[in-house]
Amino acid sequence: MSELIKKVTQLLNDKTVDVFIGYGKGSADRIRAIFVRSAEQTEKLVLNSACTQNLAGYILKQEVKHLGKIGVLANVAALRSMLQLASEFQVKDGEVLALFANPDGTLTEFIDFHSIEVFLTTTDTGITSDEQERIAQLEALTVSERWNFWNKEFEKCIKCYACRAACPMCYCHRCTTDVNQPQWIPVASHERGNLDYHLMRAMHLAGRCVNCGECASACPMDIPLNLLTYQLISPIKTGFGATAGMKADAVYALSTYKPDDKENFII
Amino acid sequence: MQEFEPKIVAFVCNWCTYAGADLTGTSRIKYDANVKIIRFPCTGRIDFMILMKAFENGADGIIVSGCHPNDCHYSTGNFHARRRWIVFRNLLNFAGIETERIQFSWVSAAEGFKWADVVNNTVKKIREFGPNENYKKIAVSTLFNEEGTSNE
Amino acid sequence: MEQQNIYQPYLMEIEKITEEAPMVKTFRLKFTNEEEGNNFSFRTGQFGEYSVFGEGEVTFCVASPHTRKGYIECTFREAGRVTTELASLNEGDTIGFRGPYGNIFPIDDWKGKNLLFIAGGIALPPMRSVIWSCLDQRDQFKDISILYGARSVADLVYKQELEEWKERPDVNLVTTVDPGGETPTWKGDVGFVPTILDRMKPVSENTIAIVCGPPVMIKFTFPVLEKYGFSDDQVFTTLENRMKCGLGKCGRCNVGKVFVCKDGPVFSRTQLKDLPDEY
Amino acid sequence: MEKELKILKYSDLSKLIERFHAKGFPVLAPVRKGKVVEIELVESLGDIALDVLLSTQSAKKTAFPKVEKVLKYTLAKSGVTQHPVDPDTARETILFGVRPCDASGFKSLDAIFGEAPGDQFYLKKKEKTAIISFSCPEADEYCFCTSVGGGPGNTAGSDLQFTGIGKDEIFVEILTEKGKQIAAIFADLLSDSPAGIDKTKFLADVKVVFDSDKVVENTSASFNNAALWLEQSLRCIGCGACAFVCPTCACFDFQDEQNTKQGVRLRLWDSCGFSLFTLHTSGHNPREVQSQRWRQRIMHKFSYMPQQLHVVGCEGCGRCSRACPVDMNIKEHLTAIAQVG
Repeated sequence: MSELIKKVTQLLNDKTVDVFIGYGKGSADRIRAIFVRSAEQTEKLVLNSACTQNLAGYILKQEVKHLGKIGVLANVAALRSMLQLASEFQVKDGEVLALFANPDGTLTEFIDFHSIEVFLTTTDTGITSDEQERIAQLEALTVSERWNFWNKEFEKCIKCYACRAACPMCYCHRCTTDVNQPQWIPVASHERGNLDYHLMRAMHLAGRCVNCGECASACPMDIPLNLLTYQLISPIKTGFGATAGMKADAVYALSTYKPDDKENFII
Repeated sequence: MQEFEPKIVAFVCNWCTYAGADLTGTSRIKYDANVKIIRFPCTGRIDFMILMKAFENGADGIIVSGCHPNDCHYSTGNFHARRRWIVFRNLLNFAGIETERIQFSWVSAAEGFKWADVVNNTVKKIREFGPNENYKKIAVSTLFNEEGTSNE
Repeated sequence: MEQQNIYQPYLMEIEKITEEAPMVKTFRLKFTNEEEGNNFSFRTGQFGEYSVFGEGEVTFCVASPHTRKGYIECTFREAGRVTTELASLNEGDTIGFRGPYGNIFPIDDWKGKNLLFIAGGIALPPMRSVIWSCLDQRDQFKDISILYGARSVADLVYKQELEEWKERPDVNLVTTVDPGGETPTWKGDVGFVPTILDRMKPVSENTIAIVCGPPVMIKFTFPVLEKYGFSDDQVFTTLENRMKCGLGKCGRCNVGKVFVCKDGPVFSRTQLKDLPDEY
Repeated sequence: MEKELKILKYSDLSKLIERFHAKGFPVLAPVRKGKVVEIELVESLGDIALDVLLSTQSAKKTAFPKVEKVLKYTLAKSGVTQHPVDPDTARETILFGVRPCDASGFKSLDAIFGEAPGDQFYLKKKEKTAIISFSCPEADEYCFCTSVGGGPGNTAGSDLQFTGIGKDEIFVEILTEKGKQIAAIFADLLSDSPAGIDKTKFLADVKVVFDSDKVVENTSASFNNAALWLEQSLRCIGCGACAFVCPTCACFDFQDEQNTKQGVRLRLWDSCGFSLFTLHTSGHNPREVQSQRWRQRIMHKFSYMPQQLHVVGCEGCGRCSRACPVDMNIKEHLTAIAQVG
């Protein structure tokens, strides 16, 4: 903790970064993102097990960018978000400085994408066993049982778009949902609108999702949205050998192909 | 009760399957009339949202068909499409939508007989599956017919 | 009787379509239900919500003057979702119209004064309603001047009416196009509206200026008016914000404590200065 | 009307729901669904989550649903035909077990939709809803009703209010004519209240944290204080969660949906937090960045609504703060605004 404060103070003092995005104390027992812009503000930094939010989403926010060079306290998901964003030409190498807090309290500083790539090769980036189990449970159901499950979940959706706003990969200036010539996804949060929206979002995140879980934790109606995209991680990995957010120069799995891609359903 | 006649929409590539379907016709091969063909420049252009829309607008089944691998008019469109279909089928299945309702196939301009087979088999399969009830419940017409406004 | 469904439009038939400029059309609309048409009235400055069924609604001022009954006209540029669809319609097609909404130009207060209309581009339509209303009771006003500018000659709308106004001895019409937008046969001025206005040396005494146009034009026109002594009470404009309901409920056109749809769209510059810069 | 005070036994509460159903009144009440609490139709008292602090969404959806049909039409070669949509098809319904802030939240909506010309879709539904609110025995750190003129036992907007006193008894306040009619359904279960019951003893202690008048005054003066709004909204990600769970947010959108033969126009919830909310077709956006949109949300509730409609558009329920994915705590921000200048 003191390590972090010391480091961020130094980064701000020698102007390596102008703003450092870290965690601070929030309401009640919550943790929130804070934007540290001076050495005095570093006192507000907090680091504990509740610090799970993927802060990489903020590095693309217009008003944060205006503050100057960004440093960010990145967890594994945030590091992967950065690489994925890099592969989609949203961040340039060296543009954002990332600090990673090791379990032993030390800090690892990443100033370029290469070091993140190397670091991630020895890091567990998979989804949790709990999440795996939930997916397995759903997969064990019949198709119509799954339809009913999702129907019930989507019924709760109020289309507040918190999932989209919280997702570091949902950075489009105009989301497909908001494209209205023609209006492809119904804006209404009725069954059809919700089904369309969530399937569209899952499909657009297939091969890009870095399993940070922000969508599900942002959802005020507690819809397990992350399962939709998590479920696609494994077929994309086994089928095409691709995992999102591991290489800064990766080619998006769904914008490329291999002549011998395996399938068993095309006649 | 009237017997269920499946409505099938076929999204086909202009260069292979469309020509193939044409050949089926000019060869006077008979096939089920349940299918409505929509021509696309390439299977690579067939977005998954177009397929979702077909269901919403009352399709009981969908056929997506294009050039055999390596035969794409634009070299690689069908390869790209194939990848997306693999992922999309996974997603549909996980979301509880019967993937059997979408038949993907490669039909070349010379395969008039194959096109007739694809259509006939799909119609037969969908006939067994029955109407796409899940989607009928959420169609615009359902919204239109719903009684007034409630506060429940 | 209390209106049950305030969001239900009148059905209107497109009686006549006029091509004004590239992408700009004028529709003359008549009520499909004659009785509704007879009961309908509006005042200059008001607007309505025009619907294309299946696409949604779009807001325009009523471009015809309130002194002419039996029909309404709207002029629009093909730009967004609804206007694109609107532009594809033909004479005889049905659209919806909700209105009239909003406040009015205080024409009655202007009687006995000089009027100076300053419009740019597609902003002439909301102005046209006022101009005709005043011309239809010409004896009530003193000098009427119109300064109208567009990007190019082709972009000038209501070309026929411009001719008509030019011919009239009781109207002083100045038309201008942006530098580079002129054609070899162009007889009008060349230059931006504020520049031409400066050259016109408008007299502020007993004059009302009505300004409408794109935000940049307005931004540079106000100082010129100030220079010639126009006070804030002498300058009027009509605002446009994104709207959905037109009735001060949906929240979209909210600027400060006013709703453009309900408390506007016509504002004097005095009122405008009271509002935060969010339009 | 003069309010009437009665006592009801806890054990009789389930009979109330039974009697409402017997009279043909559907009952809407908070129901626990996993981590969220929704306001839904209930069968019996067992379904109702009376112990929860607040439902996840506010009760506004009972009169202002998230999707509502306002128009329907058929399309033919000969043209468009409109079919009337009757705004008045809702049944008389009882909204049971909501909190005082939910009940009083309707006064903002009443002001917005009731202003001429009245929106009958909302008004009719509201008119047909009788509200039985339960005062709050506890509160959490997000609650600030007392700072905006409400309170854990605020009776504004309720037709009946129940307050648990002791283990077995409920203190019943009959507040309106509508409340009296509802109370008549279970009049035999009510006994006269002994004089001198002080319900405040049984209510949560919600501290006043800021002066609402000061917020109203300061918001108007702080419009151009860009630094303030930016500082508060830096972590705002621009979703609509706050507006959609809010009991007083009423901004909406219209969308048409149609197939080849028929179509509907729907009225949907919208939020001033979305970047597209005010975007003009020309590409010009009066509120371009998130801090301006955050300012709009606060200003609308605390400056514009008091000026236009003479109500403060906030009930202090704190739902927006609880729902916010990035922990934008409105209570904290309003306190900061109250202290400006």
